[in-house]
Amino acid sequence: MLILFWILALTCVGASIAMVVTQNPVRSALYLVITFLCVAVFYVMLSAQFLAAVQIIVYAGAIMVLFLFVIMLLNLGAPQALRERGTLQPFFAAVLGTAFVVMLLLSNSLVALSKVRPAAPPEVYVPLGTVEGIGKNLFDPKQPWILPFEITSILLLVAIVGAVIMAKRRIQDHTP
Amino acid sequence: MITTEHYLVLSAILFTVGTIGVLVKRNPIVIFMCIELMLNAANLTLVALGRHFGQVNGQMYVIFALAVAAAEVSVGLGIIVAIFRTKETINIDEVNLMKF
Amino acid sequence: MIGQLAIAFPANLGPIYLPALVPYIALVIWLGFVLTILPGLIWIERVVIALMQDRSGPNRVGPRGLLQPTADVIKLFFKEDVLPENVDVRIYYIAPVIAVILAFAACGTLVLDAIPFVDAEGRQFTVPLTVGDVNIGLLYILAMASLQVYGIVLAGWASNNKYSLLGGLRASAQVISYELAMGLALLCAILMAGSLRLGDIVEAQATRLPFPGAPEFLRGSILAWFWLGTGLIPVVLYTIAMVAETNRAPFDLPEAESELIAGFHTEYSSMKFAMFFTSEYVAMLTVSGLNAAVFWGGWLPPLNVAPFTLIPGVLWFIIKVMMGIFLYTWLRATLPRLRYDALMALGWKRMLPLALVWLFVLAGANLALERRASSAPLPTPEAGAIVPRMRSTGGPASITGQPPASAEPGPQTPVPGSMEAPASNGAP
Amino acid sequence: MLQNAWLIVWLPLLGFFFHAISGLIFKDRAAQKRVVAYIAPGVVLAAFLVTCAVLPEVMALPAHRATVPLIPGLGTDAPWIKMGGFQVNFALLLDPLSLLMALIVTGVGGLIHVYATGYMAEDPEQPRFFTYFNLFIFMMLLLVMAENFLLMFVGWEGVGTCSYLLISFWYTQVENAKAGNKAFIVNRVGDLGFALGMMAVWSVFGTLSFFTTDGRGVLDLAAVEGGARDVLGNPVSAGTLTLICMLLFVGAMGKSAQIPLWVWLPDAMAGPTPVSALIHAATMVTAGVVMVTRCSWLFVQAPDAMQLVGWIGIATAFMGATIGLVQNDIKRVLAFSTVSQLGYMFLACGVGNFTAGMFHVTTHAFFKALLFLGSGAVIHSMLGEQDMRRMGGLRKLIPRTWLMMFIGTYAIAGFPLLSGFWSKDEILEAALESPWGSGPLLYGIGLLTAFMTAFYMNRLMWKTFYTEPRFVDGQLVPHHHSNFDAHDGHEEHAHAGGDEHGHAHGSGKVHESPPSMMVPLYVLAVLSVGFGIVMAHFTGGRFEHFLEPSVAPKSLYVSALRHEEGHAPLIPPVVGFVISSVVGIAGLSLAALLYRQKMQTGALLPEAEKARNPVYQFLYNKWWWDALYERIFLQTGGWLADRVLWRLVDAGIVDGIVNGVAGAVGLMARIFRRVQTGYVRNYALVMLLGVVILVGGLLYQWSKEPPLPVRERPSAAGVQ
Repeated sequence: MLILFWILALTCVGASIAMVVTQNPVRSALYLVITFLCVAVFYVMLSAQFLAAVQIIVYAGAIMVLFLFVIMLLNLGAPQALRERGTLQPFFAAVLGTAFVVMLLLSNSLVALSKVRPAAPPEVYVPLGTVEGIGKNLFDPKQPWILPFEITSILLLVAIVGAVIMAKRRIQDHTP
Repeated sequence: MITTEHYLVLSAILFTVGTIGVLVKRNPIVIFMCIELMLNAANLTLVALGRHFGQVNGQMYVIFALAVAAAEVSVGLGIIVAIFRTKETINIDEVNLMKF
Repeated sequence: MIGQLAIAFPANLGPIYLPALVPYIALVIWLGFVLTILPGLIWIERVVIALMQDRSGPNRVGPRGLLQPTADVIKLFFKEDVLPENVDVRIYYIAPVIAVILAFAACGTLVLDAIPFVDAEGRQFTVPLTVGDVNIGLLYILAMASLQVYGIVLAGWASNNKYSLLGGLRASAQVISYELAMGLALLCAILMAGSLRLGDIVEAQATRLPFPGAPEFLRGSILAWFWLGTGLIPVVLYTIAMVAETNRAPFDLPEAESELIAGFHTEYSSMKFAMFFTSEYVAMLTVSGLNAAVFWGGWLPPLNVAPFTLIPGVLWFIIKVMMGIFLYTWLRATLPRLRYDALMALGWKRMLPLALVWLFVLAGANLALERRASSAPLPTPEAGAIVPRMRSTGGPASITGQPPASAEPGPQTPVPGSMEAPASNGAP
Repeated sequence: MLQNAWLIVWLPLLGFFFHAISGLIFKDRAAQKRVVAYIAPGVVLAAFLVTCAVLPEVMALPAHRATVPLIPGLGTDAPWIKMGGFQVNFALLLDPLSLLMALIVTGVGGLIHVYATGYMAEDPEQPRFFTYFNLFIFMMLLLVMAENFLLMFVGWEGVGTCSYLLISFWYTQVENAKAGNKAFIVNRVGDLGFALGMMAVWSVFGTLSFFTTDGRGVLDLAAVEGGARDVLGNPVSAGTLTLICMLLFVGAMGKSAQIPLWVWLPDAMAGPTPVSALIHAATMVTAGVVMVTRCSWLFVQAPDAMQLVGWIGIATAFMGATIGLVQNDIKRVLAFSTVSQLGYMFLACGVGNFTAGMFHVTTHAFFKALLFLGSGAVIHSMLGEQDMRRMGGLRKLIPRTWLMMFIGTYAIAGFPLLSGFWSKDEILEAALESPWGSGPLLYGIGLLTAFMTAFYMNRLMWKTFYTEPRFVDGQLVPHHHSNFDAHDGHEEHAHAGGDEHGHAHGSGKVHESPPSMMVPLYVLAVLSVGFGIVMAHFTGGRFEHFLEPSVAPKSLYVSALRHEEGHAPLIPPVVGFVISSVVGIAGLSLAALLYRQKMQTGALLPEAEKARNPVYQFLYNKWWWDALYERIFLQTGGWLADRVLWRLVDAGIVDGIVNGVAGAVGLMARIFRRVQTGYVRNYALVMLLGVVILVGGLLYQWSKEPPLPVRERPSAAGVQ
């Protein structure tokens, strides 16, 4: 398992770095899909099967397709279109990013989670990630998730309306 | 033996990569992708910690984060399309009305 | 089940734990079937269309043109592999690979049959005959189906060809649109079965009465299957969506010859074209298999009477899949291609609302039935229609090939505050 | 009836509301005026009757005092303002002082209302006039009957407002509007003093009520045996009381036209004559006296303040009299006489004889109202002419009016046995025995003032009635006091269903006033003649005893001054009577003697002589007070406002600071706006910087103390 983890982790990080480095948005999107798929596998390894499926369906299947769709629609694929100019921004970003990740790693090792609290045994967490476990919890009146769930539905509705309004071509734009 | 810390470190690295991407890229679509990556890193943390503590809350958060991310992407891409329609470019450095 | 004969295989044959071998058996059966049938499918399609259009069809290579597919394959193998100019080479090459891999990955989880076993203590249990039995089976298939669009989109984009690009765009929009209706139609069946696992869905149909108070011999018959059980509308919606999802006529806009030459695979030739070809037909098999499993009783015989029960379940399943393929052909021969806006309007404005409304109606009806059932004097766990039937082999254990007994307590373990016993769900 | 005492206040208020909306009720202006002319005096006289009914009930009470609710149906503790320990109630205080004033206000006021129905009959805006008039009566009643300082202040401000509105009633003439403004603005100065005094009272006594049932009212505390106590029970220092009293007296100065705030009163004569009679002679200007009397328990314990009151009073009396000697406008003469008489009243208060002051308030209300109304009748007869230089010989033409004026003149001049004589004599007597000394000086000035009063009043009579007419009867040009021009006024008049004397106006002839104007004169004349002798002589000092429950006893004042009581008077009362009588008669006689020789011109000095005579100019120009104020306040203040406050402070400093800050911000913004590159990436970079600093700080914190307690990891808890 550990070997699998390392392979996936390196793939994941490598793909994400490649996503940032490459100049081609389509390739960026593909690398991101790889990252997402790796994360989905991590979910499976963390016994969150439902999330893994949703991750693939929503992120890889819908969101990234949407990205690709927009990239192709706007024909932004030409690599030279948005060439980066030389500024100090990447340098500072790299420095700060390094500092940030170093600090995050430090904080992880500092908190030493497994020393603070022992990990839960598998028989506790394994049922949680199934569709049944998620669903029962999500709609359990004793749990606080129903209201957020409903609000999320409203949020999605708003997003749909907003996206339609935003992307819709206004008629008066073309009348002289 | 994969401990929770493995996942935490991994997500920290992914998050930072996403952050740097947001900072250095000029293509708003790619910036969006980097934000998605950051979200995923956070989600991974949540799931890992949820497993660590044997709680379902982590996964719940991720479900909501997914929904929010979907909404964000749809609206964000709508904005990008609108910007492209008016400015004929989406270079984020040319969308700079928020300045002196 | 292997027929409906009351045969049960011993679970332990000497040192070998037989159920652990089931996925490999399924792999052999399924791969064999798919790889064999693929060329045949092309022949079938051409012949059927020819018959429908009152012409001869293939008749030169072999008897009745039976060897025609073989000739086609050989031709494809030996054709020149054209690499157009200014393509994004890596993506150009990887796109058909993605398509074909994902197509096969999706069809792997289709459940062909349920194998009965009996263990040393004499307890009977069944193991689904499938390559990978996951507890989110349907979701998995949907996920793979949604990923398949990448192959098309990337091919269209990488070809550096306007027709290809437009084909790819059309494909992505179309697949995203129809996935929704497809998922909602499937949800209706999931609602009835209470499980995402394909085997469970089929077994839910097997133990179902067509209507309350129906004679017992109709239990699990063709009338009890979900095509009728969910009220006909989901199966119609699913069938339309499945055709659109695989970009077949009359929804074959991504490769509309009259407008886009050949759409996303205009620039592909030789083996790469063959890969697309393969992926398309495998996808057809997959969605047809899903149709058969979810709405048409999977491996179940139409009636639990002698002549039908003698035929093995695998065969029934394959028969149903082939009927789906026939439907594809029939549609292609009959219907003209849709206009693009009509396609979108159908998907978003007709099918999606209808599916949504029907899902609500079905959920309400089920809830009412459950109420009535739970108010009955002696409620049994099977009384409610959406009582989930969890299989004993739960968790990721079955994926990793470990004995199912190790994860036995999994799904049924109550987690404080998070799960309740199913029967108490509807109790006031 | 006691519980219905709110009617006294409410009747005029209802009248006010009725008049205010009468224009909506009556479409016909003539009908409106007719109804208003009945309602307006009616409510005031009704209030008078209620007061008369309440009076014996109050006097029957053991304490001669009652507190009744102002809002019917609510208790006396119905709060108007309630904030923490600060509570002001809607309540009326009924005691001899307030009831006396209520009687004067409603009685004299009612008579003047009746008079005004005749006087204002021709004015098209008569309903508006009565609206203000009724409101004034309400406010005045509120002032005199208030249970606490704040409610009194409401009335105080209310009468000021009505005064302003009525002075500038004919606002189309700009002098009238200016006079109204002057009255209002000068009164503000006094009101500020009153307000400050009120705050001081509250801060010391913790309440604003005069009397409370639990003995915690201001005057309850002030009347404590052995000196005033504050809210905590500690003795109040004389200095504090002096401050309070002086502040309150500043208010009284403004309202009662004392030096130095007297300048508004003569100008206030710009209003219609009933206004001058009611507000600026009989009632409102006495409000200061009433207030000082009401606070007599405070004043008697502040000897310095008393002394100030006394000196201001005598100085005002003297000054008013001197100026009155030379005025030509008939109403102005009366106005300065009012100033002078008010000075007498304060003199009485200052020497501690508050009852004498109130007595003079009462008698003055009668004869000054009589005089003003009589002069109004003269003016009416003369078709609006006010200048005495163009009068003369009116005795034959309007004999009844002459008789009224004659009675009034002799009453104010202190002719023996008339009411003015009694009250003035009482004041002079008290001044002679001034507790703080200077008695003879005060007495002397007082006598001189009385002499001058008699002189200028008889001068008025001679100039108006006895000398040869200096106009041609039948060719008088009407002075129309109206906001509308003559035609409008006559048309209105004609529509009003004219009585005969409307035609007299048209013919330009001098004519006697209508009965509605004369009847109030008769009543007031009777009171002017008889009131003093009845109250002061026949009933043996009844008036003094009547007011006793409301006024601080003289003994308290004397004890505050550590004087011994009961020393023999400097002159016996009989001698005082004689001296007063002689002085009054002398003044009258001197005027008669002098003017008998100038029957033709009606003037002692020729006009050319007047212009050269510095003394005459000094007096005629009111001691140069207005010029002084102009120099001090208008010019200096104008310079201060223009050069200092506006150009230097406002434009220079304030605007400078504001503009400077804005400019500095702008400058900084020009520098710092470079930070706002417009590149979102840059902003995000700064955000990341912040996050790094934040996380770094947290880590540093955690490195010293871990956020969670570290526990031993149990065995075999790993994952897979």
